[in-house]
Amino acid sequence: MKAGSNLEKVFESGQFAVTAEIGPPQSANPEPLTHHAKMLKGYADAFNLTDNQTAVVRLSSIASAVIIMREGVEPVIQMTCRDRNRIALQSDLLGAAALGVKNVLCLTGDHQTFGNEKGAKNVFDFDSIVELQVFDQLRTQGKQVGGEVLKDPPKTYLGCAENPFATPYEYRASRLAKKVAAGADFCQTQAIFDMDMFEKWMDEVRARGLDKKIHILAGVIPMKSAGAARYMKNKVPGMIVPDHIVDRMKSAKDAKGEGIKLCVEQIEHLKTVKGVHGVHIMAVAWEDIVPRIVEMAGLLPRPKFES
Amino acid sequence: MIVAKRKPLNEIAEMLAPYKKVTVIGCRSCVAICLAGGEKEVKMLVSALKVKNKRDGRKQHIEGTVVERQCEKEWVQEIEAQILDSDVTLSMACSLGAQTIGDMYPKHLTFPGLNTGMFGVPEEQGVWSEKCVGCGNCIIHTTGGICPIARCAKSMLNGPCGGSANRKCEVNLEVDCAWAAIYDRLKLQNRLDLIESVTPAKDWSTSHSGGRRVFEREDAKLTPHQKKGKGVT
Amino acid sequence: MPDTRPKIVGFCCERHGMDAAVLAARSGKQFEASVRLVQVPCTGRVDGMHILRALEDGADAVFVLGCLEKNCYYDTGSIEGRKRVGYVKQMLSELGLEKERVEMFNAASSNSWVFPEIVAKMVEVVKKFGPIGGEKR
Amino acid sequence: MNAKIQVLLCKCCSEVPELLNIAKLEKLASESGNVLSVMTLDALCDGKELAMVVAEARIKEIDRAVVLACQKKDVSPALIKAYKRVGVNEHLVQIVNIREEVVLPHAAEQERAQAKAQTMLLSALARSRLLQPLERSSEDMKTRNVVIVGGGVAGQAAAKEAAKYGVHTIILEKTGKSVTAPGVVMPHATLIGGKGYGGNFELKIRVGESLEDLGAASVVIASGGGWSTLKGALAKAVRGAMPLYEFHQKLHAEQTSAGTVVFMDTPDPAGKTLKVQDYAWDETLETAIELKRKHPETAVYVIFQEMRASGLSELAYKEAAELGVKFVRYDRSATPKVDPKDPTTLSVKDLTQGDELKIRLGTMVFASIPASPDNQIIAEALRIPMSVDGAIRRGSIQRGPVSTPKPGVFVCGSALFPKSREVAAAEGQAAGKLAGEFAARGSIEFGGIVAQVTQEKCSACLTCVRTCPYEAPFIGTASKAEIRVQACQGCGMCVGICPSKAIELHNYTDDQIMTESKTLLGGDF
Repeated sequence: MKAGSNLEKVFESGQFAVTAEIGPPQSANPEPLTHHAKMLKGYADAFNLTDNQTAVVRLSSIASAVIIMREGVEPVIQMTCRDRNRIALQSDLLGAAALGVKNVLCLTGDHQTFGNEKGAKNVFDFDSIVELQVFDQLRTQGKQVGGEVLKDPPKTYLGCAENPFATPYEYRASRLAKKVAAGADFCQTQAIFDMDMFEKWMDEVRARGLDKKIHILAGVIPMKSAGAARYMKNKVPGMIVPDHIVDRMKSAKDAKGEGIKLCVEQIEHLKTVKGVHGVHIMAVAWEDIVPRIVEMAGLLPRPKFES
Repeated sequence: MIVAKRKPLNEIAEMLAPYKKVTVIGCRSCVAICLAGGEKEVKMLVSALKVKNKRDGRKQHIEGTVVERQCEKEWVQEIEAQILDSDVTLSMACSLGAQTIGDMYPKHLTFPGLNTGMFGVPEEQGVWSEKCVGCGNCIIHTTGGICPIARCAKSMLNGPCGGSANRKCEVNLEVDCAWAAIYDRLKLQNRLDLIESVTPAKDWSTSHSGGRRVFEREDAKLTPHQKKGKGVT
Repeated sequence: MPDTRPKIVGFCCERHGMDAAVLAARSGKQFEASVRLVQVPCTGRVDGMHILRALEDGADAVFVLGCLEKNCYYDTGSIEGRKRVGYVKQMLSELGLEKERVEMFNAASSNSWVFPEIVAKMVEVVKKFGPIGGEKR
Repeated sequence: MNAKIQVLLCKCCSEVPELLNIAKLEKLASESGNVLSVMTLDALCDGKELAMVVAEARIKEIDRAVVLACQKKDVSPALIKAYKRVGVNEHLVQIVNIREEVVLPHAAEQERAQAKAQTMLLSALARSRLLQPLERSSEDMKTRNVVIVGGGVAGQAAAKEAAKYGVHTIILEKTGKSVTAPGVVMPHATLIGGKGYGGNFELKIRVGESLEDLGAASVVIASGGGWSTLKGALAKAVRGAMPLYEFHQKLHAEQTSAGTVVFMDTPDPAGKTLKVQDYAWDETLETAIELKRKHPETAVYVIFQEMRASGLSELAYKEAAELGVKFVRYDRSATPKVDPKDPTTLSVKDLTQGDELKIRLGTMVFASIPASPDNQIIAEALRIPMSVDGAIRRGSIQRGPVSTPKPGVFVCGSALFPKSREVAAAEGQAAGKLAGEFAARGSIEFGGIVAQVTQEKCSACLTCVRTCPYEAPFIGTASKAEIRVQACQGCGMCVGICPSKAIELHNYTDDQIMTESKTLLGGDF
């Protein structure tokens, strides 16, 4: 065990993992986090706390993690390279570990032009792969990137994200391979709507034997409306939503219901894809729906381990 | 102007080692003026590499040439044959020149011979110092004509930090504190009132932080009708 | 077996540099016949390229000989010469070549022993390092 | 162009054939390309064979020559003159010093000497083929003015000497003091700017309140030292402290006050503002002697860290000691001090005797002369270099001891470093002579081996402009470098440093230099 987190235990026990996302609020009020933690407890193995997602200022992911941990829920904190240099990133990793956070997801981060602080000066001292490499060295050897060796290294389970749908597609499996080499233990994919394309990517991942080296969590997004489908198809870079899905959402009488149904179908399918070790449910601003989807997808009860 | 510095020769030699035919291309603009990649440097580099090859018993054909401005296609085109006739081009221009050649001849290998450093001022013969970082939003009319973004190690906007001692920068005691210089200048100009006003957060979206920048001037651009060759029909 | 001998090129300024060589000869000094002199008006005329090219063309060592720095006919010429030689030394070091193969010297035209010493020093350098890219001679 | 080369082999009074095989050299020469004539001579320097040489040159329509002989200085003037008569350009006559480079130093190694001589011949031929004929031109001087900056001892001596050459001397004296000298003396006049080159300077001067232009063929800097800038802790602490110059004047005018006189090296003994050689020891000793002779009852001390009494001044040191002048040597670690509460007592630890002296001060005189602050302005006006301590810097001794690096600008007296009036006057005379001679020529010659810019290659980087000691390169109206040939001395510094390789030196081009070295390396060693 690298960190002994619940998520790590699920993966190591060979069971199909479930993670979900909780977006920290745009306020100093911890209430929404507590509310979601209470509501989602027992429906997923760990919960992702986004790090100022889309460069919108939100309650910090480490603080959010601590808040949900009080409710007995395991966090995965996201750490982007956009706002912190190597000093801050390493420091925050130590801080998070000290607070009991065991899962860290390394991300480069969305550019600030997408958010609400467009005038910000970005950092990008690292990219996600360097971040993984540095964190891996820090946890295994206790060695900082600058060379200094720390007494008590953090025990952290390291994750990464990968998008099979971003161009150039040929680069995508290589990116995952690099992340594996850099020390990632698990990987969350971008939301999958185009199953054929995802499977093609997985073919390549398997051909390279990467599925044996990293636990892949397939990303899914339940959609509330046809508008959401269209938005993701047209506006979100690096996301592919096939026409048949947009059409299906459009022609549905109960769009929400259809969205849930679609999501469950997708999870059912993903369970059959060799090398997929779990799903990651990104119910953006619709966290309440997660229990229902998990239940409908037959993923309950979630495994429990002696601590 | 753009200030660059030659890469250590061992690094260059190593880069070029696998190739049989090398063309070294200098530039007569900024890098010539900052003594990094003009004709003289090209010739010396070619000769030095040949001496090294002689020592190592390596057979490698190296020749050098210079263009007026390597960052512009028209000038590079003049030596197209020479570029394409070689296995690799070592650009002795700033990275702009190297990338121009690379973009023009994507199959061809173009390697950098220089490390492009900064926008610098030739202070005196052999000394260049950074005075601008190209933030895209100049404020020096409020700072006595001295840029704190480039000349302060912390790019501070509201005066000197607490590490300033003897009017020198804490990061490098050889370097003058930018804000000490700004203070002196404002005092000289009778504009010390400016040091009292709080400069708010800078908008970095005009800098590289806002993404790669492309400047365009519609009135200067050639219309498709004006372009030679591939215009409209 | 002429190729077993050191090959040394000296760029000498036509003021004190050449004069020092001439005076040495006129004073009856003998020195290695391996040295070949190229006259330049001033060592400030010497370009690093000349030195490197001489090494390329077969010289095992190259020296530049100018006026004393405080007494250079062209005022600052031998200072310039020294800087050029220094830059070539740096280039050679960067390439892992022996920087000792290239040297700057200054002489007064009234000094008869300095030139033979320079030649002897350069011969020693070649003896130590051998030819560039060959067996030690 | 097809070179037609004549090769002359001088036996140097048969020194050469003792070692070298002349026949082999002759053969090698005659078998080389472009060589139309090969002649072996007994002794080129005695001139007897010149007629024969040029006769042959005329017949063969020779345009250039390679001469294997001895040092250029010894053979070239007569030879070049002779060749000139048959139309061979002086810059195409190449002298190869076979005697001092081969025959004399390699006397014991016949075989290697022969190989070296042959290689040198081939190399000279290779270079010869690349040489270009060069012409020299001349320009009339617009004026015969010799402008002398400073009307002190040195300046007056300079004017007097220069006037002997029939030139027009003009002394710029910054004060209103009376100056005895031939020519024009302009009181309250200072040099503030200028341009041009030796022979045709255009100076800017300030006379009283007005600015004027003044042409000059040559300039003498005789601006003196910086007596007036005497500063330092001791000078401030002691009332009545004065520079040597002032004391000297007082002594002459019988205005010295009674009491002990202390001559000290510097008012700033712990400082680094002045160098030892800047102390006017000669004049200090002379003044102390004069004082002691006039007022034997006066106690006189000379306090110093290091005394450099040069040459015969050593005798003055002896004489002063005999007259009762006390010499006290101190160390920088224990500098003489004046108690602020009692500024009339100077404490000093005598390094030689080891005891602490307390001297009751009457007058304190400082022997140091800081460089004059005027030097800065003068040096900038004439665009000449200064030494690090602020004095005017002399050029190479080969150009003469009173020459600056700039042709036509001479310097004398304390503008160089502090010195006695006698030495200053002698220097003034020397500078005046050179400046007078220079201006009397009436025209300047230039051209020949000078730099030339290939403007298409020039990046206008200013490197040449900054590097040239003579201000020959400038950025012209085309925004490219140009060479002011009148100022170019042909050193090639700009050529060697130009990052764009846009400058070449006539007949020392890269190609010519590298062809020479390559050919030299191609032969047997």
